[in-house]
Amino acid sequence: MRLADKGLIDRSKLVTFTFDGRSYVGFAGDSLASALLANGVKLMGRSFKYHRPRGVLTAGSEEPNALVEVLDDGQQTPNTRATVQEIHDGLVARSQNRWPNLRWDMLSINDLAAPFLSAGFYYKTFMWPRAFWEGIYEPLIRRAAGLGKLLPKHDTADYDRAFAFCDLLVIGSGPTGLMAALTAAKAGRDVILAEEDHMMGGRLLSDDGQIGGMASADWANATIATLRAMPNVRLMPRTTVVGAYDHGTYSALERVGLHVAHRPHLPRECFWRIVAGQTILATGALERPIAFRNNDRPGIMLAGAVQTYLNRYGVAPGRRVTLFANNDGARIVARQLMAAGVKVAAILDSRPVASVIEDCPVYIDARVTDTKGRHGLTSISVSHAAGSMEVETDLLMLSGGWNPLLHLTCHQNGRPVWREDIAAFVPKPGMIPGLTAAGSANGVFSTAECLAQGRDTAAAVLGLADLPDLPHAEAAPYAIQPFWAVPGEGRAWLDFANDVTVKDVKLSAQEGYVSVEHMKRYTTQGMAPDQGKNSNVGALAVLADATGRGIPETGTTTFRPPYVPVSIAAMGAGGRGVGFAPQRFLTSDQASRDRGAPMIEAGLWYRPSYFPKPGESTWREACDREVMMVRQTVGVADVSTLGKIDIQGRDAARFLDLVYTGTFSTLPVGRVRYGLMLREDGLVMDDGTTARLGENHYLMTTTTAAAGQVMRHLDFVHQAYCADYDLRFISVTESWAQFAVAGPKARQLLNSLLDQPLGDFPFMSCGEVTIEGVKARLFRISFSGEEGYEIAVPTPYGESLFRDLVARAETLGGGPYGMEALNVLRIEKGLITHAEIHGRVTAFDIGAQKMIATKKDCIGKASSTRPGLTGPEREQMVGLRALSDQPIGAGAHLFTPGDKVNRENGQGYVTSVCYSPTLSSWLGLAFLKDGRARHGQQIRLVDHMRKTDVLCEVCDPVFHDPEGGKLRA
Amino acid sequence: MRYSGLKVITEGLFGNKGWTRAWRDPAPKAEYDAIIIGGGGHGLSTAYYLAKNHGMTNIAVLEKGYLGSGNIGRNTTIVRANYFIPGNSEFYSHSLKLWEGLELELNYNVMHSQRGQVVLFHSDGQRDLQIRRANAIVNQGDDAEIMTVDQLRAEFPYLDYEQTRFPIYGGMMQRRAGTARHDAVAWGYARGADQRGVDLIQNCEVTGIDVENGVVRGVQTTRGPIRAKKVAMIAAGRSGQVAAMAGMRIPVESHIMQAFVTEGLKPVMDAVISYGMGHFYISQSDKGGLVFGGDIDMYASYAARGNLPMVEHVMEAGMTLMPMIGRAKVLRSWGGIMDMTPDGSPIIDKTPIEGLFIDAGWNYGGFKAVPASGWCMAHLMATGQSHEVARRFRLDRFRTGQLLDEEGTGSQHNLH
Amino acid sequence: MRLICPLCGPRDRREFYYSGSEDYLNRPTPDAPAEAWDDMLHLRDNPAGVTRDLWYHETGCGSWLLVTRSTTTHEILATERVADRKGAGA
Amino acid sequence: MPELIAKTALSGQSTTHAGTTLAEVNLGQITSIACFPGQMAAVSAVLGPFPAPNTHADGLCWTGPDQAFLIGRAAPDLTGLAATTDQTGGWAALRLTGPLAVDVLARLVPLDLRHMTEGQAARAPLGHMQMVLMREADSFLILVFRSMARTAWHELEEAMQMLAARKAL
Repeated sequence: MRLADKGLIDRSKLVTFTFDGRSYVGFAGDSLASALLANGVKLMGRSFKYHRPRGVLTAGSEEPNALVEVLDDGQQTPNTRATVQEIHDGLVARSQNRWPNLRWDMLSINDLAAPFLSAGFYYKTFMWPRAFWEGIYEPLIRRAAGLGKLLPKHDTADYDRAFAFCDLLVIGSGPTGLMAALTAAKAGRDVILAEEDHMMGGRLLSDDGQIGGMASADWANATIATLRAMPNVRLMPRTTVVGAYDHGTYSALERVGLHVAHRPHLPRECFWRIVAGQTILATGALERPIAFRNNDRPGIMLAGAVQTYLNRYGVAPGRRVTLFANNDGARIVARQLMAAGVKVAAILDSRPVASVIEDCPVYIDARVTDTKGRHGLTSISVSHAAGSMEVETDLLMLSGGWNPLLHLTCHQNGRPVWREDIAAFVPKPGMIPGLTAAGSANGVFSTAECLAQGRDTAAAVLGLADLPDLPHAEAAPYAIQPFWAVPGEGRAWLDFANDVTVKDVKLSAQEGYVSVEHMKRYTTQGMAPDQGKNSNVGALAVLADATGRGIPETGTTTFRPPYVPVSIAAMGAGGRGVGFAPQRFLTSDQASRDRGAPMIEAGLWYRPSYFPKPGESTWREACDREVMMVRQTVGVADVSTLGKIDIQGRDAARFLDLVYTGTFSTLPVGRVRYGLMLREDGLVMDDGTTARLGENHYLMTTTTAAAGQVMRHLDFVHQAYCADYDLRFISVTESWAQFAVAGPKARQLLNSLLDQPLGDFPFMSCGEVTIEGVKARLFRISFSGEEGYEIAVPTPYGESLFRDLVARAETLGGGPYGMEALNVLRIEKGLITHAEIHGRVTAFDIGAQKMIATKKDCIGKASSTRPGLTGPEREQMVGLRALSDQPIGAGAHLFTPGDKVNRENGQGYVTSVCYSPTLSSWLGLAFLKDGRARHGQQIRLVDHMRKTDVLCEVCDPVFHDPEGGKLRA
Repeated sequence: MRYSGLKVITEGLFGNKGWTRAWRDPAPKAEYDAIIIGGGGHGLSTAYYLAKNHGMTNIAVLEKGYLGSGNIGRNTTIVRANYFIPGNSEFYSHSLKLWEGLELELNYNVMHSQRGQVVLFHSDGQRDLQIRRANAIVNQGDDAEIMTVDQLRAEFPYLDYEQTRFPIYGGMMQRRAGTARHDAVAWGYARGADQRGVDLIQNCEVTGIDVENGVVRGVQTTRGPIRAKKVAMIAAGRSGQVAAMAGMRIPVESHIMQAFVTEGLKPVMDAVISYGMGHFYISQSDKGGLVFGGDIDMYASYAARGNLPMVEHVMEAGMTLMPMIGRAKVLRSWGGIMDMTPDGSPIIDKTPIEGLFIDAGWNYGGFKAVPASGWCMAHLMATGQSHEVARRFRLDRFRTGQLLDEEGTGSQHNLH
Repeated sequence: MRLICPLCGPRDRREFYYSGSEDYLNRPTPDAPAEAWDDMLHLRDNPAGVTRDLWYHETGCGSWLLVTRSTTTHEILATERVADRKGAGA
Repeated sequence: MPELIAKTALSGQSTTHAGTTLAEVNLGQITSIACFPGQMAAVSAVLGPFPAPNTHADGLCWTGPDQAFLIGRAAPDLTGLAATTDQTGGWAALRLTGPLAVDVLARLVPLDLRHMTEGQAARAPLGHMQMVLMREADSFLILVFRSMARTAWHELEEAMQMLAARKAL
């Protein structure tokens, strides 16, 4: 029921929305919950386990009951709090976790079976017969469980993520937060004021009090206007600070576009990482319910929430109201309702001694013992000091006291302390370095105290002397007498969302699950979407009672991030699709695509797989052609992805001798040498060639895959072990575009291109050349086994050179070749990649033990001699030649012919295979136990996945041109 | 008390008044035949199998907090046997077989659900590696299959097959893999051990290990000294500190690993899905929450909480792999303390101190190992010999080079 | 989590690559016994408290840092560049 | 004869959203100057003052310990004093100018750039990429690896579009 002349909604703006297919009208500024209440809708959801009908309990993000699905732009968002969702024209919401509809939900049958569904019942049954678990029991449980529904459809909406920095982060914009922000801002500090609600002011907006002689809400608005005008203040409404991480880092979720209809590029949410010098937690407090039989019906709400609906939204959620409370504060709400013309049928104060000042029936020492009304409250049963009675009511307000909203203070495992006088946990100073709780979050409840603590805390943490004056405000003391649960039969709810009752907690204790963590995990109390915000303290009070301990000894479970649930899309903003990792493109990328080459991922790079020609219908045809092209004429491939590190200095040679197994100080200028690099644990890290460009100047290449790791390693070795060396190195991977030119006609091609024809330039030479005056580097190295060169030009010329090289190659009967052919060529030549040096492989395993120079130390040398890393038991690299035409595959395992195929008999495995058009045979590289001693033997290759079982001959890994004559041609 | 459906019904009819304690709350005795330091999953299963398989019932489990307060209650509940290095393969195979009978064994429903796990691959090289792994699994006698993209599309239509940064080439499926209810595993073993006479002593922190002339004599605790001829250190997450009490320096670094659960959702995901190009694996619990995790936070820590960069990485991986989960909201995140060994494989071994045993270094794979770890540790403690499926989990294997490096990232702590 | 790079100032943890304990700085001589290498590479004090470990400012200036910090509170007590240590070149 | 044409990574493209402009620029020659131990003073004598960490001036930008990029002019002979390495083609340079510039970068860079003043520089990540960032009088100059230029462009433009949409609310 909407009341005239109340609330901070904009009555000039009507907003139309739908809930469960029915159209309703509210006002701008309404939440979905307030608008539905204004329209007389009380039933908004169903509970998790018993599917009990539920209405709204709270007015904030802690809402356990009124969770709905919101539909937009073909997507839907489950578990949206109706209390937080702002209405807008076109908003479509519907109830969830019910079938077929909210009023008539088939699974409410669970409610009747409740005696058999007590805490942990599922641990004790559903075990026989074993096969029924996956087949029958579990699917039934899964279907009944869960809340809202996720569409099995990509969420393609926009989400944003950002960083922010400030001197002071103030969390919450109630009296404490506003005063803290004002104090810091006036002192010139850089302030962020974050507020979960779309309107700033916190409880001042729901309050009916006075500050500084004006209405609380007006004072709040005036203060906010002052702050907004200051350049050193950032106001962040709709922003919930959700996590407290190390060193002043906070995560926060801003609802950017959830209050308007979908718009292109407008992010739905923004996930903030805020780095704050100091933080003031001014989040206020949350009211807690009281447990009694059937205390979960629609129409039973927290008193503070009713106050919010009344003053903030101008809604009376009932016509005949009752209040059940254990403190003075809640009674203000009853008085405000009466002032607004709403009938208050009874005030039920649980305390044996309490004032009676209201102009309505007030009962002390009162208990609500039961309630009626399936889809909406109709009456309650009450016992009190003078007897018992039934009271007709459609709105029962509860107040069991207030819990400081201290969740963030616990995010680093700190434990709050119990304060007997306010029957609540409060934060202990220092639980989060740099974060200080103030105001109600710190256990002070009057407006005057909050204002003072906000100001004084800001002054203290920032070291300020000049403080603003405090406006006059209400300073009523907070009088409470703990009251947690009305004893009696029936189910009294503690955790509304997860349907955990007083009985469940008692059963947990009865069965020995007495640690608060055991109770939580056994009953699921506190594991629902509200994470126990409405139930934790009540539940542990019941547990304390059941186990004969006090509340402080019982302790709390740990609050962990996030404070309110945060969408995966917001935290992972930017990660969808290709955003997950940078894309690296070669200069030849477009030229390769122009030729129809499929581009495949190689690390972060995209490389051409093969270059199809008309008439070729499979990749294999193209690959075979490209291999033969290299073997017979000339091929061109972009190899720019290899890591390139420029190393200079008088100690460059010494350094290389330390990081490589081989000796590079003896390498002549103008020559290139193959290098093997070990990790300090003695296993192979990477391999590549290094060229000596000058006396004190080397150029190292790494594999594409290990480029980053090698750079990090070199930096470590340099800085940790030889920082005083005359040595500098830097990555030049991106500075040079480098192309392999390989095949018998490679030299012919190059000579047509270079400004000066090649003279004597033997295998493993390097030198500077020019092309049209552009300085280029030429290396005579080969990854194919043919006469091969790699020519490097400054990257800006890369595309142009690639197109030119390919055109020239084509005139010689050659052309470009891709990754597939490159792989075949290197397998034919027995050259390794990270398929072979996969991290578990030693120099011994790949037959390179002789490359570990004996006369000098190198990284990994000592560890490589560990007994487990050498010897015949090790799997050693061999070549495999299939003895039939049947394809073989990498990943197959090796067995001695005649042996049973099982793990115990395994002899090794295959790492790389290809069909070799050169040798007209399937070839493989493999690791085989004592493999080098088994050349010439037959081995059985078994691949269960590809269903192959073939014999191969074990041979030397170098299949093609084993003497290397072609390389040196 | 025996649990059954009938018992649930009869108790329900009479107000659930008859349920008794799941385990006793005994005071520590002055001496036991064996003491287990650590009341987590591994400690409890060791106690259970010592009593069940070896008749050792005069034993105590000493837990500094509450039973199951470590990683057994802080993980992503995945159970699988898809290891491929000899030494690991047979151990996890044995563990999975124990899982398959665990409810009936313990008379406690641990909700072991063999819903399958698929590990996706995203390149030819990754495919070859998964085939090698799958072949090894089959050679071991377990199940594995390679799924094509078409098969994946049919079973997991919500993965992003078109836009994702690293296209899906296929997946390696183990149908017998799945999940279990983690707390229930601890409670089930605890109840089983207790029923066989084991003393489970909570809130009893071990403060010292008594060693005389290279022989263990007992422990000092916050509840007084306790003598024992055999003492087992099964305190993953604190292994280094416990071993230090015996003067040992062990090859373990402690790291944080975070995991996440969303609000409850109606069934949307059946199997466990693991991404191959980032750290992300996900399943849906019986309650409806999506349970997922990533890599360790990558810094030594005992703080049992994580930081944002890894959180964001995990969420990004989820979004590129299955953007459908974008609107699921993370309800809770937590951090467990992982015992990281240099090669990523565990330790179940004697120590140089006579009578002192160690079960540690479970890295991020301890949950699925709980049954076999207890089985093998009990075997070692009772017989003095390593169980055949755990004989490679040696404490000194780093010095000797007998490494068990499943990931190939290296046998140095810094390379994980 | 934030670390303080002596050159770049306070930076987010995401800019750093973590490498582990300072043990790696104490590389044994080539002829040291296997136990010395085992100590450096594998065995760890792994303290629950103050530790010193190695971080690399990977997306920053490329410095390796030696950080003194607490493994229980994550408090950072000191940071220095590995290359600036006394005897870094020895 | 071959015809070698030099191309920048993004062909000099530019885009504008809500008054903020992102444009690829060509900075000419870039040379890394890495002073050998003890030679910084000698290098400064040839080159002009070597930039302090996190600063840039006169075409010299600090890029790491003892290291700077010389931008827009040819490197003098520093043999024996510093390792000089041509980095011209290795980087794509993007200039971001306009009222949203700071907010755009706040999406991708974990630094407080609101107070970054002309002459300051930083080595920092841009999203998942490495970056050299320079504050100019009215703009930010962003250097990223050339091969990643398209990703950098895409991520910056996406941030610009989202901020423009937010501004229009």
